[in-house]
Amino acid sequence: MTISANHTAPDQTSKAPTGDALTEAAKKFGITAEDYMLPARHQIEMVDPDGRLKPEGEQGTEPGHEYPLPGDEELLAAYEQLVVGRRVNDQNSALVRQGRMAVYPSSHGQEACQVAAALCLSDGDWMFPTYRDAVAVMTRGVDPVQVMTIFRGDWHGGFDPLKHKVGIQCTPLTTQLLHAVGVAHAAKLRGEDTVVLAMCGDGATSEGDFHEALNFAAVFHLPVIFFVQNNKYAISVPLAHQSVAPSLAHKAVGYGMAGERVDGNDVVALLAVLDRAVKLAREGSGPLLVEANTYRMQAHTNADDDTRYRENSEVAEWRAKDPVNRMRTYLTDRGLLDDDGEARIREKAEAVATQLRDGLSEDVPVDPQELFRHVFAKTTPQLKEQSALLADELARDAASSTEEAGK
Amino acid sequence: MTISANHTAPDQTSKAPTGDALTEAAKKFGITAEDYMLPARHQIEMVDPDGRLKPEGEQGTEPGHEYPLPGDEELLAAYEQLVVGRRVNDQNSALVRQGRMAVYPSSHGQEACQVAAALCLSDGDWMFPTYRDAVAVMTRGVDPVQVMTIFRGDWHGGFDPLKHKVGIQCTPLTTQLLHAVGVAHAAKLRGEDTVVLAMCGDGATSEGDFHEALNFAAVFHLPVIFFVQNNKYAISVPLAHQSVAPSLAHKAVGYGMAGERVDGNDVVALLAVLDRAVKLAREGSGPLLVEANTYRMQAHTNADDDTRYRENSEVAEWRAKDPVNRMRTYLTDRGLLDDDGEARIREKAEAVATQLRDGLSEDVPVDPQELFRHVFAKTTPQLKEQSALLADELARDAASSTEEAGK
Amino acid sequence: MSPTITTSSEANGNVSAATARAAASAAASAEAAGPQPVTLAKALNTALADAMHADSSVLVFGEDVGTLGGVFRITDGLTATFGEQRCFDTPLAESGIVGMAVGMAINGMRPVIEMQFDAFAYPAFEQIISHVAKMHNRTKGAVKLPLVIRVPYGGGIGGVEHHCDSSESYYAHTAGLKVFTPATVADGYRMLREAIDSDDPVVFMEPKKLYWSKDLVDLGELRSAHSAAAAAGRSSEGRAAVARPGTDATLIAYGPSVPTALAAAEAAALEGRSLEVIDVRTIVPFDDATVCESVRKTGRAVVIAEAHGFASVSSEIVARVQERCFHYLAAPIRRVTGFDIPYPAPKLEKYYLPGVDRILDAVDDLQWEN
Amino acid sequence: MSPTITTSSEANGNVSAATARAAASAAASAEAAGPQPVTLAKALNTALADAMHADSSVLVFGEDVGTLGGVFRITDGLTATFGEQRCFDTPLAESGIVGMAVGMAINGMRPVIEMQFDAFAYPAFEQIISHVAKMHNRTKGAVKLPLVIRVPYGGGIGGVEHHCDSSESYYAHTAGLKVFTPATVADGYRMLREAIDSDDPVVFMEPKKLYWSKDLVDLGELRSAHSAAAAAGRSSEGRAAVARPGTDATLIAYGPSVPTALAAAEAAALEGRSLEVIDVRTIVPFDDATVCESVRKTGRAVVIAEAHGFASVSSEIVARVQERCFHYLAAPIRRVTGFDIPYPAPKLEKYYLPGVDRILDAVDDLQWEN
Ligand SMILES: Cc1ncc(C[n+]2csc(CCOP(=O)(O)OP(=O)(O)O)c2C)c(N)n1
Ligand SMILES: Cc1ncc(C[n+]2csc(CCOP(=O)(O)OP(=O)(O)O)c2C)c(N)n1
Ligand SMILES: [Mg+2]
Ligand SMILES: [Mg+2]
Repeated sequence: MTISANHTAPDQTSKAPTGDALTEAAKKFGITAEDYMLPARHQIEMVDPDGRLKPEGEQGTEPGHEYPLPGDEELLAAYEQLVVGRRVNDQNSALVRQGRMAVYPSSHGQEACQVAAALCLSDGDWMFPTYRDAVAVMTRGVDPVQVMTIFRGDWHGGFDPLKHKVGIQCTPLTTQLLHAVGVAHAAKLRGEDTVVLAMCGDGATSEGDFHEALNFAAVFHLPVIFFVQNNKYAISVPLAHQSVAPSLAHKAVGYGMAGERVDGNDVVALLAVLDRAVKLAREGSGPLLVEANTYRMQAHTNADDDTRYRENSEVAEWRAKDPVNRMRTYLTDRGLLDDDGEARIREKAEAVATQLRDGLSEDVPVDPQELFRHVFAKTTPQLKEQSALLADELARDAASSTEEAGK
Repeated sequence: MTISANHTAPDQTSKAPTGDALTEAAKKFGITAEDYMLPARHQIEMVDPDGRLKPEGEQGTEPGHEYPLPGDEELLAAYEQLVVGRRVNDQNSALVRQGRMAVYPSSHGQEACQVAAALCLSDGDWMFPTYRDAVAVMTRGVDPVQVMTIFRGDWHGGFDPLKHKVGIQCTPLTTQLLHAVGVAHAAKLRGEDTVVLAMCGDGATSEGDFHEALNFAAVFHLPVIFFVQNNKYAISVPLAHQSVAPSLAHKAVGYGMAGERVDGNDVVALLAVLDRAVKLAREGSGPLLVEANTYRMQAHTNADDDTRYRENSEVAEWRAKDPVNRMRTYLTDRGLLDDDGEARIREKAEAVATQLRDGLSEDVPVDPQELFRHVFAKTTPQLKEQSALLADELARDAASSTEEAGK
Repeated sequence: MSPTITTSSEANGNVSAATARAAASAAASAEAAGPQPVTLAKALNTALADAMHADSSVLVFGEDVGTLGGVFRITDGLTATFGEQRCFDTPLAESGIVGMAVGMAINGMRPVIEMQFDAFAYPAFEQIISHVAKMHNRTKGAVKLPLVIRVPYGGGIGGVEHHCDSSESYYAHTAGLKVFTPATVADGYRMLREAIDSDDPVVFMEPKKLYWSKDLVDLGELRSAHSAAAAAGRSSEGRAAVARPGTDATLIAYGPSVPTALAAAEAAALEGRSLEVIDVRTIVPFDDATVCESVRKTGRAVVIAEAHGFASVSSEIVARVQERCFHYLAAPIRRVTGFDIPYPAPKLEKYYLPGVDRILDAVDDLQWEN
Repeated sequence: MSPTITTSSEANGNVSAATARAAASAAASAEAAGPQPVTLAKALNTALADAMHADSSVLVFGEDVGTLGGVFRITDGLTATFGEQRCFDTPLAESGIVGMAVGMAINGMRPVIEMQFDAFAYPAFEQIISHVAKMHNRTKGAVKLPLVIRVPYGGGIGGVEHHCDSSESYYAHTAGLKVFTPATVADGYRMLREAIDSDDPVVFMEPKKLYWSKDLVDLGELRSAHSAAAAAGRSSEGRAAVARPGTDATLIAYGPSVPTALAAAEAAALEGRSLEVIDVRTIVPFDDATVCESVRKTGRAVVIAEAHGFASVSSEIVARVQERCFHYLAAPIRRVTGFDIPYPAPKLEKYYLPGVDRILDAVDDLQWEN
């Protein structure tokens, strides 16, 4: 897409503190600032719903928005994770039905986004996920049972964010984007080349913190990739009630950053776009906004009843675009995947499912004193008092039940 | 400016609840959605700093961004208000120095914005101003002394918002934009054709409420004009630390609304742009974002010391662009203004200044019981008790000072 | 049906609205006569519908309140009945919801907005504190703000973090807000109607663990009683209830803690101790008279609330009761509240919540030997 | 100078930072020796500079804190001394400031952020309540959050609305936050250093009307005392001060009310009444021991605070003191607080603020005839 002339105000008096990133980008890619910021005319899409590689001219790429096809190994690894991710989603939903977990916001249908979000990052990078991104967190290497702790109800978070460089799965919408910005800023100040991927949903883009996070990242010129999984619903509320912009990627323009949209059920395109975004960010492009067009195939969580607000036919339409099947066809057609390979991957997925079943059917005893242990690094006399009160209660309970038993 | 093709995602599944405003706009103006949303390449500028009308081709207009010159009468009326506004600003600053007012955030240098913001509205329309927009509020017809109540410190607001259809001058930044959205929404639900002008500064655009207000207005397709006075500073913080977008008007794109930028020291261009925005909004275009490029000529308030953070030379540069002088030259050159006219206008300005001096040098006695009177429409037993406590205190004070006096 | 929207007759003195009494009684006729088992959720839902029938300036909006009917179904059916103009979903932004509601209230509407969960009202804090609470005062009463902010609150439902906060103290501490919280189904109906009728902003705290609790109530009778009271200008704002009479000590509770307090009183009765239970109902304004009358009678008191105790509504109740009833007290007033810790994960919440045993312990502690 | 930025040695166990003791003592040498008249503003400014010298992971940011040095000049000179990387202006968005600080603290920094005025911290409420207060707990201590949120608060400066709120109760009620508020110049220095050293998030409430009050202090001595205490692992967190000893009644105050309480005690002394004044200093954690020791001794107490009284820190103090000292009390504990109204306009604030007369009235009310 070409815009005929420079849109920048002729009389903008102040200079960007970070050098004019837009001018640089425009120079680098030989396009206008607007063309750099606006997403390409069409979303980036490489493998179609039938698993066929699209002709290069139809992939949505254009000058300044060029995305080479990812390598075969990366794609095979991604496929494996897709299969595992799907299995995990469905296993977890089953565990909820069996009462082993309290709640699970499934990413069924969004596994391509989940997998690509994790695979595009290096070890030193950070990820800030939401409640729906358990599969991304696992794909990043966190123990699946630990990831599910929050949904089992033992504790709020089950893994160490510092060890894995993964933020806790965040519920208050878009608040985590600012944490991502802070992590990136700290790394930048120390001269580290960390890239941070910050995730949110379509609905979440309406929150004020979304705005503040994107703007802070842009003004401080930080290597943050804002990755929006546009699954078309925020619980019951369809996208049209969140935004009337041509796309969520268009929001990049308001911050002077680049936006792009990508087929969120096409892991090939996702990897192409996110890999490049990570590379650009690491090289100093500043933040980028990537919108993945996908679909929430199931209800918001098990507690939700999606028949109240959407047609089955809409869901069915998206079933045909399934990210796992699509990739299987593509890899099989390309001769990269055969029955053996498929079997090996399925086995791996089963192993993770078993791990989850086993891990989550254990009834881990909870320690009531944990209530007080972690509130502060240095506790307070008040909490000591309250902890003693509870201990006393429990001791008396125990004593009276021993007494009862002794009768 | 022309963008070669439609940027709208081919696979956007949901429909805008209000019909596709962008498609309609694009059709109406024969341009792309992006060209509708993006501001014109150059800011709209009609009369140059030397008071000369710019040739049409250099006014910044382009297809879909066309602004006819406002009529002579409107311009003369605007000039009168400019002169009054300047006088009011300087009178108030003097009153602050004399201790008659606690604080005054002057709009000296921004009078063109102030005046145009008020003049573009009809009687049934609403305005939501900030602390810096006293001149706009006065221009809308509110009694000058009432407007200054907040700065004199008698009460938080001095006028009746419902009577004047002017929101209280708002301090918490951009919170008032949402009130503007609500007022417009209520009017729309009742089928009224009210347009609402919502004002904020450049710094304020960074707040989350800015984002939420623009998005709500766009999604509910409301006739709100967001009018940003970009005076280049938020207290000490220059624009470059607020945003690295090419302009603040570019932020419109993220909401699917039209943005425009205009020379904020050129009242002719301001009226042209705002008049058209009001017309479009009234006809159902949905919200618009207008950025006025202007400059805060004085310190943030009298409490601020701007020599700590900016060069005198920068201020001097902007002095040459003064909105009042520019308009005087233009009107004089056009033969619309002569010495008599000028004298008459100056007299009027003096009258307002006198009104302010008189009104603000009166020491209006305050009634301590006002503390409790307006907290609720229906008061509480607790407040009655507290009010009685204060009354008792004051009665005892009075008694003891009478006693003292009697001694 | 989708009646023409006019401006509230009460607020800001604009155009008067026709009260659609006929419509309301039509709705009533669909209901079974006489007392029926009704959930709190249903009572709230009915109150909303009745208020919308009665006044076309009453609007309902928030996240998922339209087609879905709210995640707790409190707004169920309102969009179908009143149309998308009267009950609708907003973009996902709580400050936006409250801020827009402020503007609508300024311009003649009576918005009733839903915050989906307690903790998700926090993004709207600035709008609530700096505008909702202050608009009437700063304009010397020129602008009324008849706005109801509904907040499902509290724990005991096995919710994950941020879904179980007891946030009432933040609002109660904010001058300019009224804070209501019903504990019974009938109060749910009556108090929500009164909140909507009020020309002052009301934060209406709904104890979410009681949503599905049922009482035997006659909704038709509640409706008539409300109409009669409203017509006579009567309101029970600021009136606590004696939920259970007793003589030995007073349990002061509100919202989700009222049933727990009643259960404790029941248990204490078995041990021969007669506890009076006060249901505070409206935290702001607070009913000093009813509370103090009880404490003066019993000489002993325990205040119960789920929220963290520190600097809370329960601190306030203790403080005001000791100020007013000091010489009647045989023992210090005790508090049984949530601990001063973030609300715990589901498997641990039972250790956090003030339960019957903890209340009875506190009662035992009231220095009975004196 | 602009030292290399490394990660805090205390927090989150990353790379260790060199403590720049030499630099600190260099700064010290510029100061006059011995006690000098120093403002609270200067003490806070010095504390920030010293902390930044001592630990390169300490960062200062917010609105107008860079070039301008803050609207109250508390950050004056920090950008010049430490460079734009260590002290800088952010875009104008408080939730952004706090949220970014959370991320920086997660990633090894010790951010000290400024909210420009009390009421302008409200947009950050969600970040503060849902993240700052909870991060350590939800990760079972894996993530420490050594973050200081500085909030200039309170009235008495003739400020317009939204510039004079006393917001400490919101923070004090929030489990997981520590809340400090100094009332003297020396405490300003010491407590801010301790807040920055703390691995817990601290809301540091600065009484803005005391910014320009001066005490005779020796900054060099304060610096050395802090270094010695820190090296020995000593901190005065949770320790109230007896600001003035007395025997007849206890005035409990904090922040801006401490000087008022002292003035009241002075006035009472002239009338022959000996009042002890307690400066609470750290609201969370609260020093029950010091406060109760005093009340048990005097048998009478008045709690003083500028904030609205309802459901506030002062309610809490009354509640806990009556719980703990009931049988020592000769009279109910009285509160002298701001009224439950929005903070008034400048010309009316004198009627709102708890002043000496109102405190003395409350003291007179403590049933001395008993
Ligand atoms: C601040 C805030 N408000 C409301 C909620 C309640 N809530 C949880 S998920 C959700 C919808 C989010 O939609 P989206 O961002 O599209 O993500 P998705 O669930 O589709 O992945 C809502 C409203 C919340 N978690 N946080
Ligand atoms: C929410 C909020 N945060 C901070 C402030 C303090 N403050 C008052 S004016 C101002 C700068 C605003 O700049 P801008 O929006 O550009 O408006 P201008 O003053 O230049 O007209 C700041 C930070 C405030 N009023 N509200
Ligand atoms: Mg979604
Ligand atoms: Mg500005």
